[in-house]
Amino acid sequence: MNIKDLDREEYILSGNSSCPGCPASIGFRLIGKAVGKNAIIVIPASCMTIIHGVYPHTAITLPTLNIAFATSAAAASGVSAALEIKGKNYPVIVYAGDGGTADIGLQALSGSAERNENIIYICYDNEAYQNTGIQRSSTTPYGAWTTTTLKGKQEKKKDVPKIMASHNIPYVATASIAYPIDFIEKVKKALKIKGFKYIHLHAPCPTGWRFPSEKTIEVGRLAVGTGAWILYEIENGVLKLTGPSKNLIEEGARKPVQEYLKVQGRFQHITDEMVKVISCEIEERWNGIKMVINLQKVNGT
Amino acid sequence: MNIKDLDREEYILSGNSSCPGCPASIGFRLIGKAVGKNAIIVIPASCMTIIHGVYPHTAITLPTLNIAFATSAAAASGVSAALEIKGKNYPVIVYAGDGGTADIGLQALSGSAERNENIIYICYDNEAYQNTGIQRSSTTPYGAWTTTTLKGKQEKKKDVPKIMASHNIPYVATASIAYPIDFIEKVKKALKIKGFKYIHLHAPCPTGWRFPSEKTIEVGRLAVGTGAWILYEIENGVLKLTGPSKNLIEEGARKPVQEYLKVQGRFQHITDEMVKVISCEIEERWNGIKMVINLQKVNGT
Amino acid sequence: MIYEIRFHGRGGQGTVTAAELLVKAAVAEGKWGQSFPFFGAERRGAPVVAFARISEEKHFLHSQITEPNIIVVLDKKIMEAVDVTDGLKEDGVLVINSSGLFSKESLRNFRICVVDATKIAVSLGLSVAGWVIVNTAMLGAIVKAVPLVKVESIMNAIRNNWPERVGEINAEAARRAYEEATVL
Amino acid sequence: MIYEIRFHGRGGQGTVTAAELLVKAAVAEGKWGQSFPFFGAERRGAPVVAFARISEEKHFLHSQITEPNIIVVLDKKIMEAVDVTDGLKEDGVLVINSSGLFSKESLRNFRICVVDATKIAVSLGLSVAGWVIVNTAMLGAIVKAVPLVKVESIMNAIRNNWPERVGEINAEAARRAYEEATVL
Amino acid sequence: MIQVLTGNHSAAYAALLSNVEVVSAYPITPQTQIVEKIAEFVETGKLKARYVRVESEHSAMAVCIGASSAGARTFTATSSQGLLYMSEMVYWASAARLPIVMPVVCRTLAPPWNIWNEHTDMLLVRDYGWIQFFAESNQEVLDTIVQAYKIAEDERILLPVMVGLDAFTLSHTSEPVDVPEMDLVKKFLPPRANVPYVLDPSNPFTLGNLAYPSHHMKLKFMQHTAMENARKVVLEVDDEWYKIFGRCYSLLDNFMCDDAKVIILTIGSSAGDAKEAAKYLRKRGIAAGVLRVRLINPFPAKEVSDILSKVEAVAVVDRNLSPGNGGIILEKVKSSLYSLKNRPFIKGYLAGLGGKDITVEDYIKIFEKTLESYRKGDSDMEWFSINLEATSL
Amino acid sequence: MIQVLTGNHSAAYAALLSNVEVVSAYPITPQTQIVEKIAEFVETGKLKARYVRVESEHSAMAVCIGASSAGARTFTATSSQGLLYMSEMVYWASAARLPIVMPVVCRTLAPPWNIWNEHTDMLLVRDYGWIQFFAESNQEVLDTIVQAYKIAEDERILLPVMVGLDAFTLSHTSEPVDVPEMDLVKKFLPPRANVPYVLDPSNPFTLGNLAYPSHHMKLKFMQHTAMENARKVVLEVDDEWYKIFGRCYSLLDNFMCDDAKVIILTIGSSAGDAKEAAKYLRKRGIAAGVLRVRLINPFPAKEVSDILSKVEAVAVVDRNLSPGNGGIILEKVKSSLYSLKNRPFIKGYLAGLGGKDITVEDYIKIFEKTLESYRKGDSDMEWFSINLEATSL
Amino acid sequence: MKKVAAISFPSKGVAGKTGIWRVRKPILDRNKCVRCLICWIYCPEGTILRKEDDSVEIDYEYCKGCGVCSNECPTKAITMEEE
Amino acid sequence: MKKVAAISFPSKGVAGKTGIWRVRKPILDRNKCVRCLICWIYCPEGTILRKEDDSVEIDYEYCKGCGVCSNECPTKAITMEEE
Ligand SMILES: Cc1ncc(C[n+]2csc(CCOP(=O)(O)OP(=O)(O)O)c2C)c(N)n1
Ligand SMILES: Cc1ncc(C[n+]2csc(CCOP(=O)(O)OP(=O)(O)O)c2C)c(N)n1
Ligand code: SF4
Ligand code: SF4
Ligand code: SF4
Ligand code: SF4
Repeated sequence: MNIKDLDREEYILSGNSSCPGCPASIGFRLIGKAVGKNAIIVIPASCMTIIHGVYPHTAITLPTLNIAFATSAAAASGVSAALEIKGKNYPVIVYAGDGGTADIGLQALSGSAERNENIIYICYDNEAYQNTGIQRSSTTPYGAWTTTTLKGKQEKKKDVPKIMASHNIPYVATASIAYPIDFIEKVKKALKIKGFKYIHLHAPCPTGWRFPSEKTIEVGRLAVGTGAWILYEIENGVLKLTGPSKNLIEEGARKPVQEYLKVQGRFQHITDEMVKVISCEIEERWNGIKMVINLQKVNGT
Repeated sequence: MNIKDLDREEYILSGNSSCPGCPASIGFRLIGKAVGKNAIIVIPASCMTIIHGVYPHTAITLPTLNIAFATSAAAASGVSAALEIKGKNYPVIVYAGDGGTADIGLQALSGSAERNENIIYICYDNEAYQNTGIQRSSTTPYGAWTTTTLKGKQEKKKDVPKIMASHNIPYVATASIAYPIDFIEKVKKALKIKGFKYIHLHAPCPTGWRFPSEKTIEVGRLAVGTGAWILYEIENGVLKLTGPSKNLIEEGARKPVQEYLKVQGRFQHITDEMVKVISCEIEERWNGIKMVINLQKVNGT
Repeated sequence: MIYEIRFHGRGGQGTVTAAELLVKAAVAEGKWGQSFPFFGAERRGAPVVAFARISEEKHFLHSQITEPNIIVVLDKKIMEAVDVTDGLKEDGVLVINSSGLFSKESLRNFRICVVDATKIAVSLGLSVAGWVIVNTAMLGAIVKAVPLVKVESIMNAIRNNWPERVGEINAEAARRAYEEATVL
Repeated sequence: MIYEIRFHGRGGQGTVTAAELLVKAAVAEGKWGQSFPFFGAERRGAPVVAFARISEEKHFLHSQITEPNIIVVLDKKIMEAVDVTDGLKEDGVLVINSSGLFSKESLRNFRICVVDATKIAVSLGLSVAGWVIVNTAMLGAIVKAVPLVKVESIMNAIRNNWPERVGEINAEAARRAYEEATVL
Repeated sequence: MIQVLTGNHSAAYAALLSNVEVVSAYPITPQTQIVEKIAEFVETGKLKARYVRVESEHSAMAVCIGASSAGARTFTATSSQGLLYMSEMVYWASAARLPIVMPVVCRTLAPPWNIWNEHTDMLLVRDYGWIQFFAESNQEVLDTIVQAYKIAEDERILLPVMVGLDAFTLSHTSEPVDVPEMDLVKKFLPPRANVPYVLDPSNPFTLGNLAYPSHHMKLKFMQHTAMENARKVVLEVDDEWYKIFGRCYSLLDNFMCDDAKVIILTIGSSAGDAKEAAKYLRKRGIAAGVLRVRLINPFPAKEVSDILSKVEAVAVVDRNLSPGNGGIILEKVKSSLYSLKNRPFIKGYLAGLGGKDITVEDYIKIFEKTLESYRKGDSDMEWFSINLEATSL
Repeated sequence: MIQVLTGNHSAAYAALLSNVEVVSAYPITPQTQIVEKIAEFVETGKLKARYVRVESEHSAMAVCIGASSAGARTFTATSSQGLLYMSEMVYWASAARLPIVMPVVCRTLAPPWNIWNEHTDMLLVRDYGWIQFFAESNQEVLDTIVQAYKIAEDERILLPVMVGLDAFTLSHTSEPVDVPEMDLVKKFLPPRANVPYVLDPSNPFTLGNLAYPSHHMKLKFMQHTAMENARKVVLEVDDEWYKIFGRCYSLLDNFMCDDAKVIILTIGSSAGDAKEAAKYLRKRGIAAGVLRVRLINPFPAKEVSDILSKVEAVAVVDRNLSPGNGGIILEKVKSSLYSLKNRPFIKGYLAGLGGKDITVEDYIKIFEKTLESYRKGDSDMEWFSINLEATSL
Repeated sequence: MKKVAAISFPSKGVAGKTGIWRVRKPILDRNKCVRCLICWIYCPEGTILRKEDDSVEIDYEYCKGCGVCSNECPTKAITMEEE
Repeated sequence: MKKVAAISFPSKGVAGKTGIWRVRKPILDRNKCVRCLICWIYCPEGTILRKEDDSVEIDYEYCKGCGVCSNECPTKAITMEEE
């Protein structure tokens, strides 16, 4: 797929309330380009709630249900159930933040996944509760400043895609707003699979991560390039690296994580020791991936 | 460890309200023998709520907090936080059913795990909501009859230990009431580790699974012997098979799953096809385990 | 008049079903009826209580039954643990599953109807997982002791509740108990 | 008398802080004060509004401010999008950050105080990430236009809000603006 | 056809008769049999519906909201803890104006755990914008649930409806219920029209995004007005039901109130026992009556006021508690009658909490006590049938 | 020391001054600054507490319940959706008799989303057995939270306490607050005693297992009695506070009511604007007064009744809605006054929903309208300051 | 400690003398018993009483007759008999 | 469809003319532009207008001036200038 092939239509209109350089907007634009107009969107409380504007107007051109913070996967299950019983065949797509996914929405998410509801759940991960002003979420990475972790978060980032993969759903993928084609291809693949699809979209947020608004994509690219964020998909249990991550299995291929950290104000205060912890964490995560990939090779999948 | 070494004291007194042959009681008795009297217990809505009796009496001799269905891990976090701030050093132990763990309690559980709260969470898995009369839970296995899945559950059993392992907590283990020493050793190990410990205890329930009350242990043994339930522990990320499961890596070593299924009324209706699905599921789960173990060997852990 | 009945059985014996079948029989005869369990955790083997109210006319009652007219004991063993006559009206009737003519000092004041429901059930092969199922037989005995409804209505209610042979055998149990029950 | 002030700025300019500092200065002088933002999502660059009330005596008001006595415009660009004079009292004052003597047809009716806060801020090196920080300078201009509090109180409030050099420079910005502001 | 059904099965049959399309519920004693029965209907193909077996009540209501927003007729049921656990979504359903129907099997809230009857759970959500009925019998449970869909989906209403039934005394009590013919019900209740909106790409819009104060207040006004309409629409629907099925219920169940001197006002199945008490007192020459409130929300303030204005003494029996304040229905009744010229004497009783039984004898005592207090002018609320000293703790 | 603080920071300082030991909260606009500030206190070592950063409000309250059961002084804070999401545990905390304190920053409930001020959230949980205060100023927020611990932990009470403050109009409004000295506060509020119980292996017992009806009802009675005690204990504690800090609040804030002919009764910060309106009317010769209810639960029925019995007309201004019924405070006031011989004329107003501002001019109109309606005898509730036709939807 | 909430204290027989629940009764043959304590560790009720010398006895007052002990006894020392 | 709830319809400029938010303004140098559409795909606002011929234009009415387009343009065809 090539940029030029992409849909010219916009599904989130300009002049909306996102911050300049907002990754959530980018993510949503890309979803639109992958899905087109025949889909139903479900959005829990999050930056998206604000972004699409104030009643009686909306920036989103797809039918959209705003719903309570904890419930997006459940509400989407309901929409999907209704469509099924009515014989309608539109994809139902959740677009939720990391808080609404990994924290307060996790239970509904896990339940829907276990029931293998026919929905696509996309989490845009800006690594904190940005809408309420940058509080720690469980996907905030170790060491990051937020307004509730002034000295940096003490715990590691919750690995939601891994948790979702442990649910044995047909499709799990990670993506980054810095790699639009990779992301769009994943959404398009998800559209073709019946059952529960989970895509975790890395979404560097200038406001919350404290970097200049023009660097949104750059920071996203650095996350992938340093291996701090890994692009992969798991289709029916088989893991595949995608995009640039394919070539980063060996540590040497990856940029030093400092390059990623230093552009972000939220990591300004961190010590060398903390950087070491972060590097180790990255190393470990890659080891896990490597393990799985090698084994798959052995097993011929 | 040997049976004879075990604590003679009882921490759940006889004449309580459990069904004859109840695995939840067995599990709790064993915890008592592992922990002794210096611990605080947290129990959400479940069979245990009923088992320990009606106010103003209780069958449990340890200090115990009954708490709402969805909250055991959170309430235990609270108890643990209070103990810490007061400088007290007792283990806090959750004893929850599978519904209170894998379904309505999952979010609080996941949150506590991510914060790495210093508690031991033990889920006794009787594979349905038994207390309300045998409704499907997410850990009900594929094919099993419950009052809400009359033709057998269509989805697979949610793999909670795997999900918890994906949380990168210091200790995750599975256990079975049929293997008391194995279970007690795991609880004792958990007592020595700081942070979040999760133990998933397989608990065949005569009332819900429809087998005669004397077969509780036998059914538990069959689950392990057929490989339908696997005993292992994951300490700091390293997986180890334990007890009889150590010798069941190869399919040939395992009994045919039918032996496990046929003693249970809840599987009475299942077809050969469904048996095949179940066998495959078991096979797959073992393959996963095998993969990890082999890799650990390669990596020398 | 409203007849109030209390059933004593043990978890797994179909005590609640017995109460419900009695009501179904009554309703089929155009009467009014109501049955309900005492709800706690019903454990296999543990004492269980259920209730029924039968009357000619519809009434509005929904409160508990504390002073029944009839008490039915499906399992004599219960009487070791529970005072089954508690609250029984002075002119009340006790219907007891017992082999041999049952009489106990403390029950002197009440009319007693005895039936060997266990024997009947066993002879009809009515047992499940070690339990002899006596609930349907007891229904026959009840209507022998007090003609709340016709035994045929009981039998029909039973037949409507279980398919084919199971229904038939249970109906037969009720019939036999109706015949064999002895009112002391 | 209760002075009601509305601040117009853009997200990232410290508009809300300006309102709060004005109140702190007033309170330090033993006056009563109150400040609050209009709360929506505050986006970088987007128009932002904040309010302050200053009075000699304590009062009980908590309602919004719709007819302010003073309007402060931190960024002239806002005026392209927002009618900043909306609700301004007839004898009200407009304090505008502008280079050159600012006058616009529609503002004719009001007293206008102009200060080149941007120039002052720039000259003092008050800028963060592409933004010139004019909020403290504007405070000096306000008290020039209307002597709500002494400029020294403003300067102290600023110093208490930021440590050391940052506080000093900002206080200096207020002082200079106080001097340079022109009431038309 | 007359069947002997529990209250729970009556509710399940009502869902079947209403041809609900999406059901989502979570088990809780004593509601469980409702969902079990519906699971059976769905699995045996009797009911063409998706049954979504959620992991919690919060999700159950969220599924209903999602499904209802996409046009399906939806059903759920819960009780006590479950009702509070979903309460955020309970409020949501009404403000989103979705015609969801939910029986609530009223049970005492924990702690301590208690599974028996109390009305506090349902009354705690009385201000959430749901139309609330409370049934006296299993027949009424069934009839009311089917009526509820017709009411909820009425263009003048578009609000969710809750139907309360007592734990065990109805939910687990078997009694004769006339189950209507499906064909007749279909005539009474056609499939849900596309109201109030249906999420569909053919007409894209966004539901529920941020609204500024004036708009929000206007929406609240409309919701309030729709709720007020309920008092009328409920009667119309009840009338229609009566014409087809020969049974009707109105807003209030007026049992010998018209010439009564003393009235017990209460809700739920226990009102029947109060009626028996009234019959007994009438025989002894005391003009007793019972006013059972069936539509508990919106509270039929005027209708209650009209009836009570004619009596001397009223006993309000509350099976619920607002700690520190007293009975919730009592508060509603008193405030409803505030502007009456001639107000009756009102005395409140807290009774039956935690599932304590209230017997006919108890009601007789309440009638008598009320008359006596009326004579003495002692209107203090009383805790009834609880021996506060004897019950050791 | 006089500081200029927002309502949120006042709440955070109160937690600091109270030396809370376990804090657990989840962010929500407009409460967020409370928890952010407390996080800062904890991370900088100013406050020796464990701050448990939970994944939801339901868990926040569960953590508080666990910690409080194990003897710690606990604190949380929430708003709107968060309050409903935790509501099962809100009820639990009171029935478990735990002295937890929670400020609630009152915000309009969704849908549609709305972050502005409305009191419905807090009033929806009024019957959950919490003592509820509602503050008019940031000073009162701070003072009341510290007082709240003293009240909650009193042996005669042992109940949790909620302190309401208005979204934005207090939470985000900076105003002068006299922050008391820590040493003085320590004298006023000693560390929590081992009440009502402490989970500990030295004395093993089980909390909250199933209880039969009689026991349950007795427990409810005790909870009710403790709530009733609050009316007295609140005054005692307030007195003690006054002796040390020179400020006091009582149950009601009586603003020129004693000789008033017409009174506005309301709650929250907006009462101040009503006071300004009353001052204005007094100047024009109209004997206006404002009665602000500070202790909203248990409702001070008698105290309100005593004051209102002496006036001619009362306007109750509700910034909340029970759809189909009207204002919740109105209902409480009317029912409180039911047995008065001479009842004042009462008219209810629904105002300020969804965060709509209520101005001094509005209150002046309300006073005037009320007097006019009184003359006409028109007591129908009114929707105020909403142009129902003009606001298009 | 103020008793204001539901605080329960440990006690045997919270469900009564549960021996009455039995349909079948475990009978121990002391001669066959090898004191392995398997019945003791598995008994859900704690009604296999372990003596000082690791011999066992059955507490019939509370034994519910589930049969687990009998089923698990490796020497078949416990048999279930109809009550 | 009855409008009883908050139903909103798609519209541009829900937050007004967001062009006013800009501090810096992206200026496109047509000569350097190679029509790779990278700016178009990354622009968070959709304010890089893609023409039929895949040339681009900037919609200043709504462009918030974030600078992403400029930062990502491989040929440096877009530069940010102070407003
Ligand atoms: C039950 C509940 N609790 C809290 C909130 C407040 N809230 C709204 S959005 C939000 C943060 C969302 O964070 P995330 O999901 O990460 O999305 P983001 O804002 O970062 O886009 C919070 C805490 C709420 N709306 N509902
Ligand atoms: C919020 C809430 N929903 C539902 C219930 C009802 N409930 C109590 S126990 C239970 C089932 C428990 O199942 P599980 O956790 O598997 O434990 P088990 O009963 O099998 O031991 C349910 C549904 C409840 N107490 N609270
Ligand atoms: S805070 Fe971050 S994610 Fe939220 S609108 Fe702003 S840039 Fe986008
Ligand atoms: S249902 Fe199963 S787990 Fe529950 S008490 Fe009975 S045997 Fe034990
Ligand atoms: S029969 Fe069951 S309860 Fe009785 S002693 Fe044996 S194992 Fe224990
Ligand atoms: S500056 Fe930002 S908003 Fe403007 S066109 Fe470039 S990418 Fe789009």
